[in-house]
Amino acid sequence: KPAAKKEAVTTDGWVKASPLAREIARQRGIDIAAIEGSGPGGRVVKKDVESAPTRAGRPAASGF
Amino acid sequence: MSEISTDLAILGAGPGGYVAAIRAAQLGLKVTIIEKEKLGGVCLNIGCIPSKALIHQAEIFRHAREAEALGIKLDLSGFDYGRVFKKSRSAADRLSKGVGFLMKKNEIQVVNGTGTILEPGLIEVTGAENKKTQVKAKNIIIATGSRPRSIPGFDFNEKTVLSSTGALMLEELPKRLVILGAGAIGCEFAHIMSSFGTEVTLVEMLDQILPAEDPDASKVLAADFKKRKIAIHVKTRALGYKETKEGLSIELEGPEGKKNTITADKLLVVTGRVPNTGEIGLENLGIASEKGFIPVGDFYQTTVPHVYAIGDVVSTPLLAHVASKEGEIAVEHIAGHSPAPGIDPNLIPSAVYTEPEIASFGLTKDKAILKGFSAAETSFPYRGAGKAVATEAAEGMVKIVYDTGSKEILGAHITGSRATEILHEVLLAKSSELLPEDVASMIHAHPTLSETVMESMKMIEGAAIHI
Amino acid sequence: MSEISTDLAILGAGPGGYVAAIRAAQLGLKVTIIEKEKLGGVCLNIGCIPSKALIHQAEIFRHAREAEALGIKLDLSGFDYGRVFKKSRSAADRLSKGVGFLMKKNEIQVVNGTGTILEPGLIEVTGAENKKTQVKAKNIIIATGSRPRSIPGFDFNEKTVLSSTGALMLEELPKRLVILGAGAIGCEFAHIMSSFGTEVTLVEMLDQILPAEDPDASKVLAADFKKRKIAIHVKTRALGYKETKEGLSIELEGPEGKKNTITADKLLVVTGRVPNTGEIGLENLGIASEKGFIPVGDFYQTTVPHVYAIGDVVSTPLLAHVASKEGEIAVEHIAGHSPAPGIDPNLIPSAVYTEPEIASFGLTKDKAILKGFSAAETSFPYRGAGKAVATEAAEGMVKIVYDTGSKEILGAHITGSRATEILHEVLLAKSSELLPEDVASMIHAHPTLSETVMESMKMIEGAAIHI
Ligand SMILES: Cc1cc2nc3c(=O)[nH]c(=O)nc-3n(C[C@H](O)[C@H](O)[C@H](O)COP(=O)(O)OP(=O)(O)OC[C@H]3O[C@@H](n4cnc5c(N)ncnc54)[C@H](O)[C@@H]3O)c2cc1C
Ligand SMILES: Cc1cc2nc3c(=O)[nH]c(=O)nc-3n(C[C@H](O)[C@H](O)[C@H](O)COP(=O)(O)OP(=O)(O)OC[C@H]3O[C@@H](n4cnc5c(N)ncnc54)[C@H](O)[C@@H]3O)c2cc1C
Repeated sequence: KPAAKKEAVTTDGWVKASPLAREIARQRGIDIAAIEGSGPGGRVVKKDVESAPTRAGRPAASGF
Repeated sequence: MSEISTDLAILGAGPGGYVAAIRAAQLGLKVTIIEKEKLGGVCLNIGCIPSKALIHQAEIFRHAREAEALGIKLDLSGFDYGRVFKKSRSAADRLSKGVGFLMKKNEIQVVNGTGTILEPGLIEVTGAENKKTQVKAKNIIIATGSRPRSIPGFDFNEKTVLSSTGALMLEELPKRLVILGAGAIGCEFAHIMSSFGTEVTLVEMLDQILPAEDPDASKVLAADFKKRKIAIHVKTRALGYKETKEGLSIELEGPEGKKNTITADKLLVVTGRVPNTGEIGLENLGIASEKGFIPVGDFYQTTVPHVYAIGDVVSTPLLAHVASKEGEIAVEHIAGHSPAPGIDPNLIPSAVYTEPEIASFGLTKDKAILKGFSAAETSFPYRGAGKAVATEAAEGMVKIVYDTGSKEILGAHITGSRATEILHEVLLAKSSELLPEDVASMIHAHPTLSETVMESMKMIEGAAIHI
Repeated sequence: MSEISTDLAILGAGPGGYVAAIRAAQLGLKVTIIEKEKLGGVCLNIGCIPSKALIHQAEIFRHAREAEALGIKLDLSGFDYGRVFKKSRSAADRLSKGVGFLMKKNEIQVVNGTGTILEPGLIEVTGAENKKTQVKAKNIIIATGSRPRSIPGFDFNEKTVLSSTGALMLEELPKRLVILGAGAIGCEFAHIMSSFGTEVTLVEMLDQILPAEDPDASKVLAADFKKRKIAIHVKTRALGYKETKEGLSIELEGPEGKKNTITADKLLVVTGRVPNTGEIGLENLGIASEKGFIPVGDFYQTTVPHVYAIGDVVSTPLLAHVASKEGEIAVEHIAGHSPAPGIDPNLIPSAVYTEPEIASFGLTKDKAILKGFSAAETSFPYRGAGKAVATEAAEGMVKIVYDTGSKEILGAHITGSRATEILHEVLLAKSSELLPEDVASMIHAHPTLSETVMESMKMIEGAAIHI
């Protein structure tokens, strides 16, 4: 899983994120380390990823 | 006329109101709670608790009958439903007293009487012997709950035509009972009464019993009910009834207008509930209810500042745990904390305490597809778990609805023994945004029914073992 | 002499071996499994499953007795323990057949007989009528399990001095039973036998029954056992026994050398188990066992390439769910996947199916402090949950051990009704590194026993309601 590896390298230490948020970020090519978390204890959750800008600079589509 | 000044006055001491009161006391507010009947509200006194106490006794009774297979002979002639009734009352009373104890411990002032809001910040309470108390409150939470809804032509007389309250207060078993409405409450009463030997007929307007639940869950319960000789009429409504010498003669209209008459001793009508919002002074606040419910915002604020409404008076699911959660959110908002707004409806568990139990949250597969998810579901049968076979509880299944792209868990529908408990592991996975593999890879104790949860998640990963 | 060539040969078809076989078939390996007795191993045939079937019947029996409070009269004279026994055998047989079905479905070849490893990659199986089969395998998993350990002076004769197997095979109840060893198995037999009316004495060398469990959990169970007239002797060992006219005369030595003689009809010795590693050809591989256990690496590899060992032959906890998990890890390693290495011992649940049930994982507070955590614990009583009161199951508590700094969950110890199921929600929180607030803020269905889990987590947050 290259995205997970990259994230471990690009951030110093552990990014707090829910597994679902990680998976969605991986699928959409979003760097989860760059997202501010709104979940318990500052954890990145799904809705944070969905409102984050994608690589192209647009917010990711929310919903499906 | 006595006067009280307080930070927060709560109208109604059900699971909405009394939980809100305790949470508010924890956060340092001075709290007054007003209750016209018993502490604990519908839930503790004439709802969740006595019904579950009856169900527990029904299970004991059923187990006693199962013991006949071991060579034990039963003499049922002395069976006294009155004792079952008494046990249910003593559970309710014990818990209602417990709420009283919690009120004392948290230094919450209890005012007995009927409250009416006169203006924002002011409630008048009329107690015994018409004693009046004025409660001045910086904040008010309305938590007056709901009452049984009667349907035209079937007014409750609580002798032959019963509400849930009348059914809970029966001290003798009817020989024949017709139940109108096969929601959670109707099905639970069918389970209770038929366990003790009453002939039960269950009538439902919609096309399945437990219309809110997954069709497969409904089917399993219906099959079990039929085995137990509970008659089920779906797509059927009751037109009216007559009292005759043989009992109540109830006229039903089934699919394609087919008519049918059933004779019974009592009729239980559990087709819905009405919020208690008519006589509490909403008009003095200028709040207009919508179909009886009080409109609220994300933190259960009404349109009037410092007035909140929670629980059955609000148009969220009429469940005790929803009322309690709403109470906590409202109070935290009042206390200036920043609670998460509202409740995600997909995170509200629903539980039906029949045998098999049925527990669920979130979306069914069909609803998920309608919402645009690329949804799929897995179904793992209880018989795949050693514990289910060893405890003669092999009927049932765990269904998980998920998105095939992200693997997000969208819903769970568990039918079977202890379903109402084992659901919580799945709900935690959902509420904390875990993925199926997080549950699938966790070691589950053997032999437990929770293994069915693990296996259903492994199915999503293509790695289920016992199927 | 027939010959078989296969990718993977598994020696022993217990929950370690047969689960490994299915997982391997899923991953595309050609699998052969060798079993000298019944598919399912100890667990399905003479362990977890028949014992839980007996426990279920004991519960039915106890419920029948509780039904006397409802006016039902019981005639126990026809009670036939033989029927209880038969039900336990039919559950075991049904599940063992189920494993056979799963083997077929997954195209796993089953060879009946006793296997001996001749050299790496080669197993000789001796079947009925001394029929030999040679199995050539690219990989071997040893999963030969364990058997009851006897203690000096108490050799099993399975007539008066019983192993767990002998106790499970009883077709009649003893009047008086002494049990040596109050671990999970000993306590479960005490629960079963005393439920049906046997006079039980439980003898334990260490200072509490269930020595591996939290002291408070042990205390609650001990109190319940005493109420039920089960005699408990802790810090006591059995010195020897004599067969007399009155039965077995068993000499015990208690604290400070105090001697005591007890007379019983049967003696059950459940003080431990020995791995089956003596006669399987380990010497042909050059593997030296340690105290009977096979040393393994992170993926359950032995020192010999392509030979793995899992389950009770390895010195991890002797539990079925551990055996299965180890099987999955070993197989995924063989198939070239990269499973997470080993099993975190703090994520292994333990379950005791007594009444109350006891379920736990991870550290007790004392052990956590010894490990250097700044550990604290909360204890929420079952009587704080409406469901516990309504179902006459108010004894028990949920204890959560956590680190006061990070709030990491370090362990959970649940004592009470359905504890073995509701533990899994907490275990999921632990295994997915969730925090107490994640569980505390989740809505739990009312009324359930799982609410005690929520409340215990709210206690950590200073927000518990019903206490
Ligand atoms: C038979 C039955 C079984 C049920 N089983 C379950 C179940 O298993 N699980 C579940 O989640 N839900 C169950 N419910 C629903 C549950 O009881 C309600 O959702 C819950 O009680 C709502 O809580 P509440 O605090 O909003 O209101 P209530 O519990 O209705 O409490 C409102 C309180 O306000 C008081 N009150 C009203 N007006 C005034 C006034 N003007 N002045 C002073 N006091 C006033 C009332 O006397 C009452 O005590 C069941 C309901 C029934 C009828
Ligand atoms: C009374 C009792 C109750 C228990 N209850 C529980 C419980 O509730 N939960 C729990 O987790 N654990 C429980 N256990 C423990 C559990 O049964 C074991 O941990 C589990 O069975 C170990 O699995 P295994 O696959 O390693 O070995 P086993 O189940 O012991 O299976 C090994 C198999 O290998 C076969 N075999 C051995 N040697 C050879 C050979 N040379 N050739 C061919 N076949 C061979 C044996 O016949 C056997 O079938 C209980 C045990 C007992 C005795």
